[in-house]
Amino acid sequence: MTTETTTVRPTARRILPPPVTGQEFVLTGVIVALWVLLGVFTPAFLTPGSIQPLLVSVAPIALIGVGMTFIIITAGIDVSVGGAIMLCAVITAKMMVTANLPLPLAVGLSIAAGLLLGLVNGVLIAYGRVHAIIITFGTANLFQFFALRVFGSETVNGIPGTLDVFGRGEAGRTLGVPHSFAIMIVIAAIAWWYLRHTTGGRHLFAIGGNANAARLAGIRVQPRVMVAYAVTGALVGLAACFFIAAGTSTLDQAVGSGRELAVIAAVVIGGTSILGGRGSVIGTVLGAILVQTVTSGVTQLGWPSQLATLFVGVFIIIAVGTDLLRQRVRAQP
Amino acid sequence: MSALPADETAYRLEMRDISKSYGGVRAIRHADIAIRPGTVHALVGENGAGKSTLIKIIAGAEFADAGAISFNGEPITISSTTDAIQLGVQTVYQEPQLFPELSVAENVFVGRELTRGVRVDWARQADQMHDLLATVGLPDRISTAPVGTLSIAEQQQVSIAKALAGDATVLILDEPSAILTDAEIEVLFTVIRRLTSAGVAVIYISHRLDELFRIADVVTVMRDGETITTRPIGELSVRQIAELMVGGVVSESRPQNGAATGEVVLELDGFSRTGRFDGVDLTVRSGEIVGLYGLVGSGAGDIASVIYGMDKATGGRMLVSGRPVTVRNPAQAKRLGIHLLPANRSAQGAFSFQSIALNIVVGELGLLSRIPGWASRRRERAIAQEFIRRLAVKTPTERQPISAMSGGNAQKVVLARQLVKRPALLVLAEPTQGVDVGAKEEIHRIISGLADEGTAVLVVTSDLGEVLRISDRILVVRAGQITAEFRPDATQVEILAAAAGADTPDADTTPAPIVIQEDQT
Amino acid sequence: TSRNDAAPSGASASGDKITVAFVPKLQGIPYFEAMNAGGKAAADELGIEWLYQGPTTADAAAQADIVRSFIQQGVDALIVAPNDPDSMAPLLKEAADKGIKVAPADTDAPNSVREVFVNQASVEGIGEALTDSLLTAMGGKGDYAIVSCGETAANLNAWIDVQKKYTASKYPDANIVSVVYAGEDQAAATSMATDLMNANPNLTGLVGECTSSAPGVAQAVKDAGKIGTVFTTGLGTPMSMAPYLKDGSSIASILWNVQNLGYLTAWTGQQLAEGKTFAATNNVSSDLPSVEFDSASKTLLLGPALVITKDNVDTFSY
Amino acid sequence: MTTTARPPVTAPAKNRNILSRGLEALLTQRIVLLAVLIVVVLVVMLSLDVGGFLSGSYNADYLASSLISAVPLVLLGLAQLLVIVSGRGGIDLSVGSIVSLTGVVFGLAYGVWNLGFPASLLIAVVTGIACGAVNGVLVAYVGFPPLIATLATYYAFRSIALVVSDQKPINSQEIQDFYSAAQSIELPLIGGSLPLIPLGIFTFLIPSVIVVWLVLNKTTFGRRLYALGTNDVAAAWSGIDVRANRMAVYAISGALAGLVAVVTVAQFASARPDAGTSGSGMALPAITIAVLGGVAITGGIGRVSGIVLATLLIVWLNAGILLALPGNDGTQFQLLALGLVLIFASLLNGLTKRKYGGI
Ligand SMILES: Nc1ncnc2c1ncn2[C@@H]1O[C@H](COP(=O)(O)OP(=O)(O)OP(=O)(O)O)[C@@H](O)[C@H]1O
Ligand SMILES: Nc1ncnc2c1ncn2[C@@H]1O[C@H](COP(=O)(O)OP(=O)(O)OP(=O)(O)O)[C@@H](O)[C@H]1O
Ligand SMILES: [Mg+2]
Ligand SMILES: [Mg+2]
Repeated sequence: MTTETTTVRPTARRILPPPVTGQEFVLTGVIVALWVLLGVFTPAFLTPGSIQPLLVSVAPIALIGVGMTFIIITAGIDVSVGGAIMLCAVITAKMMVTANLPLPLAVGLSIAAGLLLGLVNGVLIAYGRVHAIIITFGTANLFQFFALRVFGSETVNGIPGTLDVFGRGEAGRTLGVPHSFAIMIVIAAIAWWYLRHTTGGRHLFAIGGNANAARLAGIRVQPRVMVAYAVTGALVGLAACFFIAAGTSTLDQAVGSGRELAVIAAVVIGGTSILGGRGSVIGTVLGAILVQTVTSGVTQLGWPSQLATLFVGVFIIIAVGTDLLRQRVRAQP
Repeated sequence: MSALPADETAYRLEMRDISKSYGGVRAIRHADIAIRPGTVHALVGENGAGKSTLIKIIAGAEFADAGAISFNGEPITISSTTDAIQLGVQTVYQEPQLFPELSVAENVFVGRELTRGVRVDWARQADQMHDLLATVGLPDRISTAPVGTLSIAEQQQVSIAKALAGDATVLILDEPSAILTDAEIEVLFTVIRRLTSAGVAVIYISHRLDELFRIADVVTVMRDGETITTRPIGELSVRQIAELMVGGVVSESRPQNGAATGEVVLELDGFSRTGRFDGVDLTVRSGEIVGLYGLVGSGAGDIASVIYGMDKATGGRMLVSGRPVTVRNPAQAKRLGIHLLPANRSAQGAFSFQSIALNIVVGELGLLSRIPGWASRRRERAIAQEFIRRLAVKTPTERQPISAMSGGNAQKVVLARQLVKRPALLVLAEPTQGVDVGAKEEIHRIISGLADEGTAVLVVTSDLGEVLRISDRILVVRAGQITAEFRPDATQVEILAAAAGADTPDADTTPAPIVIQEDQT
Repeated sequence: TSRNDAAPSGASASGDKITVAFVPKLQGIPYFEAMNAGGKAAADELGIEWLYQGPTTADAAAQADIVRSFIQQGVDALIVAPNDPDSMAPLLKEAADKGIKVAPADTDAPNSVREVFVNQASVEGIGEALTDSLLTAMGGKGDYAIVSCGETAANLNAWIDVQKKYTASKYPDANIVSVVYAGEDQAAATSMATDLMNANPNLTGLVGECTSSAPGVAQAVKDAGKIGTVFTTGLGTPMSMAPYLKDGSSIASILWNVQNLGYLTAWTGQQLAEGKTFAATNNVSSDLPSVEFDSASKTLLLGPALVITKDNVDTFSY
Repeated sequence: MTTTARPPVTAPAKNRNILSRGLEALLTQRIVLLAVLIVVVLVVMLSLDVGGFLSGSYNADYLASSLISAVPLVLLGLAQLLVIVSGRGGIDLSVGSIVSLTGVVFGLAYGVWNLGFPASLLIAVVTGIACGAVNGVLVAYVGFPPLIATLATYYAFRSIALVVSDQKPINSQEIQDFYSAAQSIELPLIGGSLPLIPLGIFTFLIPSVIVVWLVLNKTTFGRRLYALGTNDVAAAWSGIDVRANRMAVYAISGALAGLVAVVTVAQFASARPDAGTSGSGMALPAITIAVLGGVAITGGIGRVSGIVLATLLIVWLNAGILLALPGNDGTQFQLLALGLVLIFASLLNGLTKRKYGGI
């Protein structure tokens, strides 16, 4: 075998898809365009007082979105995150009120609770041989039930400000950046790196692309799948703290409701294929920012707030539509 | 029954008394096989004999119900693919098991990534990629392409590269040559020889018996899930192997079919599809069987899909019974009396968990009632029963799902679908691929019967024995063009030479494939 | 079948005690749980049985299932706080046909067969009190916005109408710039309130129209550091509003004594079940010595709206 | 996702007795399992009733009257059955929004423009079809994954419904009188000895069930649907127009949502712009009913009887729980029961299918 050769060797960069995909450029462009337009029509939009709360609202959705991206890359889905948020939030808030937990304990408790719920999903899905959407429809009901039991027909009142560091007021910001958003970005960056550069991450893509081939290649499919749900659970736990911090001093049963669709919307707008095998957390973060921009923008423009979801729907179609179109064009030659 | 050599300690891998059932199907029965390091051990047998199942057990992809395995003399259990890979068992499966969205380079290393800490060491992988690709004869630039964009043959080569990426102690190749060209097979043989000289044990499965004599040292013959015999290849001839495989004397009679003089049903005139085939002229007459022979990737299959309207023609004319037509979709093709049996039974033919009855009538639902849009189940069953009888499909009832049938029977069901309404022109793409000898003969008989009744038949196949056996005329397709026409009394060497592009058949470089056939000795 | 041997075959429609059932819009929120507490207290004092069962989502269909189950249980009086008054009307008729006394509380079902409506405060009373308390703080002029909840909630929309009209007539220099809908979601209410403040730099007032948006808007003002420049008011329950009333991010919460409303509801059920009629002024309990009954609109009125401020907020336990 | 585990192997039993056959059917066939569960629920509830543990009588009247909530569930469950059977990840998250939007349109037509019932019904169904066709075009012709297409239209239609109606329910006198269409009635002739049954069962549910059953089982469209849901590539090679047929399924789903809108307007005597989206919405319960009813999420498998039985199970179970558990517990334990039934039914069938070598 001759090793002396002049041909261009495949470089690491070229083995992988580009670090930022076309879809992500499109999304960034759309978001920039929206921000500029909103800045022109409502001058207050591009001020810290407006952007900071926007980022605070983005943080929990994007954070769960990171986990959901893992799951959807493996060709699964988790529609139970709404119920899981509710359960984590109520346990944490209640413990904070009754035991006046310090910050690390409160966050630790919430993450542990989320991890446990994620594990329940993960075990049932990976080992139960039932499609993820069915299992998580079921567990969504269970989580909601347990959350309502913990609520015990009351709201949780007088939640102390322990969690304010996650983005409330001056204590919640460093250099103007809300901490919850910063934490989300750090976690998303780690997740991006994990998905792109570690065996575990690459295996998730392999599993979503062809689960049987992954098994034949010696990948332990079931533990990996289980971990994707468990990680999402843990992120839900952290996000529940963000939700508590972003709410008032009272926690009611509405917390978490309908968030599963918001998270899934962010993920699919971000270009992750619902069929598995392809996706990115950068896109998910951008997707979450886009949805929140649209919602805030509609309110700030003084348009009827009922229109916000119409625009969210239209943006999903545009974002996923361009992605489909690009793939089709790429497949042409 | 076991004819294994006596020196057992020298075996790399040894399997004793292995059995395996799928539900009620006994895929493997008391099989024995033992492989020495540094040898190529061929595994042969008819379709469904259990070859793939046996090697899947070695690879940890399936689990034996009974039996013992030992590795370098140590008894072991292989309970997952990971176990097998850790022993150095590397497998190239019959169907490439790859990840379409990932690049070639990633595919090669999935499951055995080179790492630095937790991070995948892309640079080192890239380095090794270069050598691996050179070894299997693929260009360097391919390593960044998503596997989904490659041809089947390239995917097969990627699978081989993938198997070579690990440190193999046992290399399993399940029909690697079925979809490779001769040049590619030569490269593969070079690789195999290099590996065996380094002490790797190679298990090689193939239906091309001739090539075994060039690469294999030992051959094990399987029949009905049993290992019939294991012998040094030098002790056997092709004919002996074939007879061991089928368990009797091989005799196939060529169905008689007079030269057709019927009217022209299909005429192609300068027919083209950019990038696939170009300037194809052919005619098929009523009552005639025309064989369209080409190697995988020659474009023969594309001609069939365009005739049927699955793809669009980009040039030339197509005439059906003398009238020029443009076929836009299969529904229109069927209105013109053109029916097609697709090449890939599981992907394009079978509705797996639906009943045999639905699988038969699905193409002609209009026949199920006089009321348009209505479908009578009674009529559906009646039609299905009729075809089950006519084609001698082995099934207890027409309500069984097609997924529960053996390959040959499933193929008959898909074929029956094309006959529910009598076709004027029947296009058959690889009609007996993956079908064993008995069923193959029956399918051939059915095809000649149809021609006798006046149907024009175009058989698109890459099976040389088949094309010689049933065609009235043979057209050879190479690189998207029809390069030669033969009568059925042509020799295999002539036809293969035309298909592979050699000007003069040369027995040294293009050995005549030896197919089980009467005139062979 | 047992259709004709009528309703109270249920094993536990407990003998001779009168049963009064109440169906809230939604379970587990302080407002209705406080009504439940008041109803329970009344039951003990009045010697009746009080049943309470609410849906887990504020949904007319889920509520209908519960109403149907109470009809089946053969309660004596059935009182509902309807999510959708029109959709409750036919069910109430069905109950009345089976001899059950029916009435709405909290939210009227004017098109129903009701014999009485247990009203916490008049629509005008609430709308005007909200407007007055906010505009007093705003100095009688300026821009304000409303963060409402469900888009279709009938009572909220009725109050908003009053607020619009009353503001236009009484405070000509004041102006409602926007009405937005946040659902029952506190976080959404907070972020919408923030967006409204950003979009309207001159905004000096915010109204949180329901118990989830009242603390939400106050929180937004607090987070934006605009206590003292943007004033908020709303319909919030005392305990959830207490921190905001104390730090000044909320001026006042307009409500009524919800436990008393629960008490009145239970009492009304008993009166209906016993076939009694209502006098113009009724002595219900020591806390409710003179509840007025308007026979034209068939409405029992708890009393004037209650203004909860930082001074009296600690006297409530819900 | 399903991953392949070590397959247990059983020897084929030739002469199995009725008992073991029944057990196999119970474990592998969802229809049988559901039927048994319904019987279990009825028996348990009736014995609780006899034992005096229920706050009301769990009798035929109650069961019959609780069926009113079965009408929208069954209709939308059938809609999900059709789209899920059509394969390629078929699902319709937008049905609730279509109900809202179509309900508003029906409310306007019937209650405001006074077009009369037949014309208004037609308009409602046509609106539903139009909404469904939007999904159909996106899924079948543009190539959107169904989950994404219908998530987008779920958001969009919901918003349009609120805007069109100015977020106010339409409740003119005509609409209020329209409640008669949802009332319970006595059956003619034999009805005197039977419980009153909600009219919607006869006017909407039974006809829809029959029509969908006929469509799936007795028409060429139904045969094509199962085929293309099983393998759409093979369907294309068999000359089936895959895109047109798949598009049609989403349009039919929209039509069924249109019918549900009319039922809902009748049942609630008002046309609410959030009728199908308030609370947890109508789509998720419908999908839950479909998967509980044994519709395979991967397409090609699903039966009308599964939808009907799953609905009966859930409706009667929920109705019983309300009587058994007073107070807020009742509605909370409904969530628990639904979650457990869903998970155990699918796990059981998933795990045992391998053992008995089903599909
Ligand atoms: N997953 C499966 N489920 C049920 N039966 C199976 C399965 N895989 C293989 N079989 C059956 O086991 C038998 C042996 O199959 P196997 O694939 O090992 O044959 P083979 O010798 O490799 O044939 P070929 O030459 O066609 O590749 C056949 O009867 C086949 O139908
Ligand atoms: N994948 C499968 N799943 C379930 N049953 C199967 C499967 N494959 C085969 N069988 C059953 O096992 C029987 C024997 O299979 P096998 O492949 O040996 O058939 P065969 O006799 O070789 O038929 P043919 O000549 O048509 O290939 C079949 O008739 C079929 O009922
Ligand atoms: Mg066979
Ligand atoms: Mg094989």
